[in-house]
Amino acid sequence: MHFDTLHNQFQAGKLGMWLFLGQEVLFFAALFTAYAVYRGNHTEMFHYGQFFLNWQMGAANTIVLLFSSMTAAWSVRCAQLEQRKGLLLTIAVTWLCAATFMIIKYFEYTHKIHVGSVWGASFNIHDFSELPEKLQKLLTEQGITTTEAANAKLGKDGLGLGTFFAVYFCMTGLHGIHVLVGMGLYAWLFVRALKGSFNRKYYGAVDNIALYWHIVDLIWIFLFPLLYLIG
Amino acid sequence: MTSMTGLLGIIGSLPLARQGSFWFPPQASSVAAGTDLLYDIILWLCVAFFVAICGATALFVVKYRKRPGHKEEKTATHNLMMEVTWSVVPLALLMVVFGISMYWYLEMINPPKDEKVYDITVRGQKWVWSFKYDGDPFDGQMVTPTLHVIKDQPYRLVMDSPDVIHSMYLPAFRVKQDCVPGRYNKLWFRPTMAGEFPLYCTEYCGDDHSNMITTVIVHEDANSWRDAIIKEGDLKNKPPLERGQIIYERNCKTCHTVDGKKSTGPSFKGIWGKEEEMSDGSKVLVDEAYVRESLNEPGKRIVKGYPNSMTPFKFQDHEYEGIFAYLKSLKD
Amino acid sequence: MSDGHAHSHDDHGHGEALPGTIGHVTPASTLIGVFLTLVVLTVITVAAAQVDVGRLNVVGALAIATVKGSIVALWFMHLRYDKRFNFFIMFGSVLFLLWMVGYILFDTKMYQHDMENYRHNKTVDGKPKPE
Amino acid sequence: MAGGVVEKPAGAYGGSTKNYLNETRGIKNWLITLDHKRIALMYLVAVTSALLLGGFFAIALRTVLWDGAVRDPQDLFLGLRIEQMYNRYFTLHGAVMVFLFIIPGIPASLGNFVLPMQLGAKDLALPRLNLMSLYLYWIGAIFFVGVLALGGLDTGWTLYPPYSLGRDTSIPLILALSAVFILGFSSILTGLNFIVTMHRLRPPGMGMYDMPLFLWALYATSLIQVLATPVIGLTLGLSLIEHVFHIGIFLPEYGGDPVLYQHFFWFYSHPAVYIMILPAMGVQSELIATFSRKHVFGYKAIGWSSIAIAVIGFIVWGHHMFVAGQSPAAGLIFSFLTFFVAIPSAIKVFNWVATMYKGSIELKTPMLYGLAFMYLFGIGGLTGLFLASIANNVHLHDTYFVIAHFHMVMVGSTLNAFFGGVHYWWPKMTGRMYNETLAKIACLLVFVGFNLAFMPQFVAGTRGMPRRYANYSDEFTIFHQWSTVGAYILGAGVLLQVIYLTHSWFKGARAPKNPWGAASLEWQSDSPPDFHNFTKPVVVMAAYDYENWEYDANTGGYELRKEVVETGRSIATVHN
Repeated sequence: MHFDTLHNQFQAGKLGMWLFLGQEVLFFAALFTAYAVYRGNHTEMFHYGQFFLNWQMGAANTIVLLFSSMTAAWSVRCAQLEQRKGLLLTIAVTWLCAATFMIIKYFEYTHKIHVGSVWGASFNIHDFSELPEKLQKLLTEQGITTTEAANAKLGKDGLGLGTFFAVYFCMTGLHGIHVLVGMGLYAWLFVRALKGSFNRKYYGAVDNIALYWHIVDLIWIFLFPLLYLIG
Repeated sequence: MTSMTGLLGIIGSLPLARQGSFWFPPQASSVAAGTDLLYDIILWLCVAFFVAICGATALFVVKYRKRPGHKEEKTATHNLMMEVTWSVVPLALLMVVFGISMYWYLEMINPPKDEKVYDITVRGQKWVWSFKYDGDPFDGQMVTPTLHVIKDQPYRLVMDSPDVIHSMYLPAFRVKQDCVPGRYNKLWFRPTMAGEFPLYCTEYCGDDHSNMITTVIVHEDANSWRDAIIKEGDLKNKPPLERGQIIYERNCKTCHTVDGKKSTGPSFKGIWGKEEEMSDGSKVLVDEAYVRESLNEPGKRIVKGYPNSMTPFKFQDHEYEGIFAYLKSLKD
Repeated sequence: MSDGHAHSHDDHGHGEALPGTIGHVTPASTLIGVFLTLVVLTVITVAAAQVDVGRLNVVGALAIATVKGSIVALWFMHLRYDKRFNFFIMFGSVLFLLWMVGYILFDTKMYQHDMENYRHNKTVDGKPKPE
Repeated sequence: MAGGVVEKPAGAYGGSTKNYLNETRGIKNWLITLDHKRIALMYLVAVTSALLLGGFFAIALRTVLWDGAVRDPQDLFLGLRIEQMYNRYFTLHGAVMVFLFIIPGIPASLGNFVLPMQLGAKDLALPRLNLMSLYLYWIGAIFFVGVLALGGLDTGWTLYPPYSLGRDTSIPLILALSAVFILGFSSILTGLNFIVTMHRLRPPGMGMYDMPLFLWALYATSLIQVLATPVIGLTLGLSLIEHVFHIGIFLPEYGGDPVLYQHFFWFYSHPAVYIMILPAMGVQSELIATFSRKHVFGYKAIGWSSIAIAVIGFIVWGHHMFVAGQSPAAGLIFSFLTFFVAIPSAIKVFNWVATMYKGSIELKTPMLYGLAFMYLFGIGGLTGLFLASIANNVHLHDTYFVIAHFHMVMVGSTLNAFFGGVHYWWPKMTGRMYNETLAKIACLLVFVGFNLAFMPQFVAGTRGMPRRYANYSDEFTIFHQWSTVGAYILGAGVLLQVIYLTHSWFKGARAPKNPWGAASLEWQSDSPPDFHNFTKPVVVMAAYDYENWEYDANTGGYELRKEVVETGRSIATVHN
């Protein structure tokens, strides 16, 4: 290695990771802007869109990610203190949390696709009775009771929920891809920890992957209220 | 605004435009003189800085060139006063430039409030322009392929596009605005010179982008303006066949031939009443229904072997009638 | 950007670290404490969203999310103990993000009526179309 | 790429026979190398190929534009109408030049080679990442070749929807979008690597203010690369999804807003303009100082103005959209902010001129490019003022004035600096000297051709010649014909360079260690450098301490003064 000290090498890797995280923030910037633009100009779209989202699932996922963030931070601590079992355990728990997150996400996605509440041109409610109950009530109050009428009201002739779901799927989808990448990284980390590659002077990979994992969590901390809560 | 004419002697070989100065096309709108003056101010500012920079460089290259007996001298490596000066002075100059620019830009975007501004609806589509004049002084709508305006009257153009982004550019008026699909864009001007000036599309819009050119005609008075528009725009009082032919010449000719040759789209020769094979393999009879559909939603069913690049058209009933009559006449 | 060429091990803290450890070791109690704080804040966000206070809902939700995000960044991501430059990178990129979001939102709001009128088949001045 | 390096006679010029070029042999060793110098050389070959490909398209375009005749739709060339051909060529010209040549051009080839050596380091901080960047670049390049092979793309390099996304030629489009996405990551990783290296691998005794200004410029460039590039990555990712699934973010028929795309696109692509010019300004600082044998004037002003340009670059993107349907208020604010870019740029130019004052100016080829830069960047930069002032921009937008302006900056300045840099570091990279006479002729051809090609376009543009036109009215013929002649001369100059540089690589005279008397650390290595860069301990000194070096008639180059070698310390008194 061409660094004079391990400390310097560690700091170099860390700086690289931080720059990468800065890059991540701007990678999501366009989507946050798209969200702001469509929400800022079409509040009603988001108001109606929210009926389709299940905030309990979102909240559950938030807790799961927060917990995994803690275990990720803990894995760094374990590496620093050379607690091998603890390291393996925290990495495994982090991975499992990520998997849980994806499973919950899977249920959310399949339900939306089943109902037909998807992106842009494909937005097409299949059946009025499958709409969320609150929304059914609201629409009935306005005299809308059939599938066709609901499509016209919610679809691109009316509120443009297709655009809401485009934003929803793009934001959560890109975030989901990051979670999957994180799972890959933690699987790799587990194997390396199993081989005993890390010690108190050499644990850059544990630290940097944890940093990556925290930013995934951090983005979700914003996505959750923006998409699920404020309508 | 002809400040550069002095240089003309040097570049005498350039054939100057029929009108206008060395740099500019004719100044045919109320903002042209002002923005050209701004251009000249910036130009001379640039010339001054450019001559100073290049002059100093050239002087130093000659004076301090490496030669026997000459050695570099140590001089100061920085000088705060100097650096502040050559940052602040240009900045101040630029703020003046911005001020003038802002003044003329506000002129350009705010139509006069104290007089009647005539609205013209502009539609840019692949690859034709159409200009719609509503009501007064016409009997119903008039649509023309060239833009007609009257000298010294303010106009507001309301623009849209049914397909992709186009941009309307009137060099003689120094104005330009994109036609963006899915929204309105606005542009106003007051022509100050009678005559004919080119009107270009300046946003790339496909194969025939460079052929999407028309003319703006500035009339001296309202009568000649009205007559010209009626002459071009009043199709209702023409026989259907002639109506159809005019519509063909204006809108379809770029992509569809009438002599049987293949172009961007299929030729119209003998197409009426024919069974055409579509890109999805189905067969369709070319009749009133299909022609109407092809005009309104061109991408829906495409004749096999041709690209999906046609723009949607919306016509009035008498215009459809004309189109059908014309296509029928091409049957043999 | 002038952090220079640091050789000093100035950035490891608490006594439980093994000799020669690189970096700051976060105590277990801090990790658990931070996690619980975040959970509490999540509960508050959800609870606050149930009350409709119009625009304030957005502001409140974003404010809490910012607090949560900062907590994650400062403790879980060690920014509190880290090189200041790493903090600047994060801060700078968030600043650019805010500028981008803010400015584009401002602009689209200014021209939105031209899209709305067109979409709802009105004239450019928002009146119903003749014909 | 490795082939044909002739063994150096032992002992000549004080170097050992082993160097980075012949340390190991065979294609495989080059493909898996982590050595920044080899990666830089591979980049150099790749970006030069991209330059020639983009240049080929340029020549083809200029040939079509010799006259403005409207072609008969029946006239086909390779199965396409001339207009269709033209539209594909200008798209590929733009895309190849921007994404494959100018953006990676100076940083990835020259920067990669020089940066670690100017810090006296063995390599970049993250060598594996560096190799990965190169591979990403290659993948992106192959995708572009795929676009070409599949019949090209006619959307313009800006890929504005809805035109770009509504095509039935979707495979080239998908390839192009993916290519830019991948090239973006190549660019991000390079930038990231550079910043880390400059922070962590500076030798003891070298502060930020002792670094050569080329590194400051690369630092500013890297900041933009890291922070702006992801935005275009995601924008094009969204375009891809929009094209395939019609999600309704950009396409108006599904409720989207095409102007939003332009905002996203220019949020990256305006800073990207500074990715293109900043490294060129860095090279310029080195050339002017070295060949004037003067400490650069206003070191801190030049260094910080690079950072200022990078930061201001992020807040002015809207000036590409003055007539696009952006609101007038936004237009005015962006116009106002745009003027501020002029100040740091002007500061640099004034400082370069001041650097030459009372120097000893030697007109070697790199310096000629440096002087050409001063002139072309002068024009390119100053004509930016016309475009920054919004009232004029409305008239000049999307005309040949814009074409001429950005070619003056991107090609005139950046390409010139690239040529200057290649000539300057050529002896170090290859260990050979090029033919000075031919080099000067080529420089003259490039300069004359360039001016002839683009000066008339300013007039044509102001007179109202729109861009991206395959034909035009007669009043513009004369401007286009001058332009076309100029383009041919420029092309001849570039070809001449390729020929004599290739020749010199194999047959050129041996280069001394430091042929120019430059003071930055890379000149303390052998020419070409050892695999580990330096065979002797580096004497750390500030970048412009020229008095540490003296001319040695035996080698034909400069050598470190005896007392500097003995004490291992710079004798210069001036510090930044």
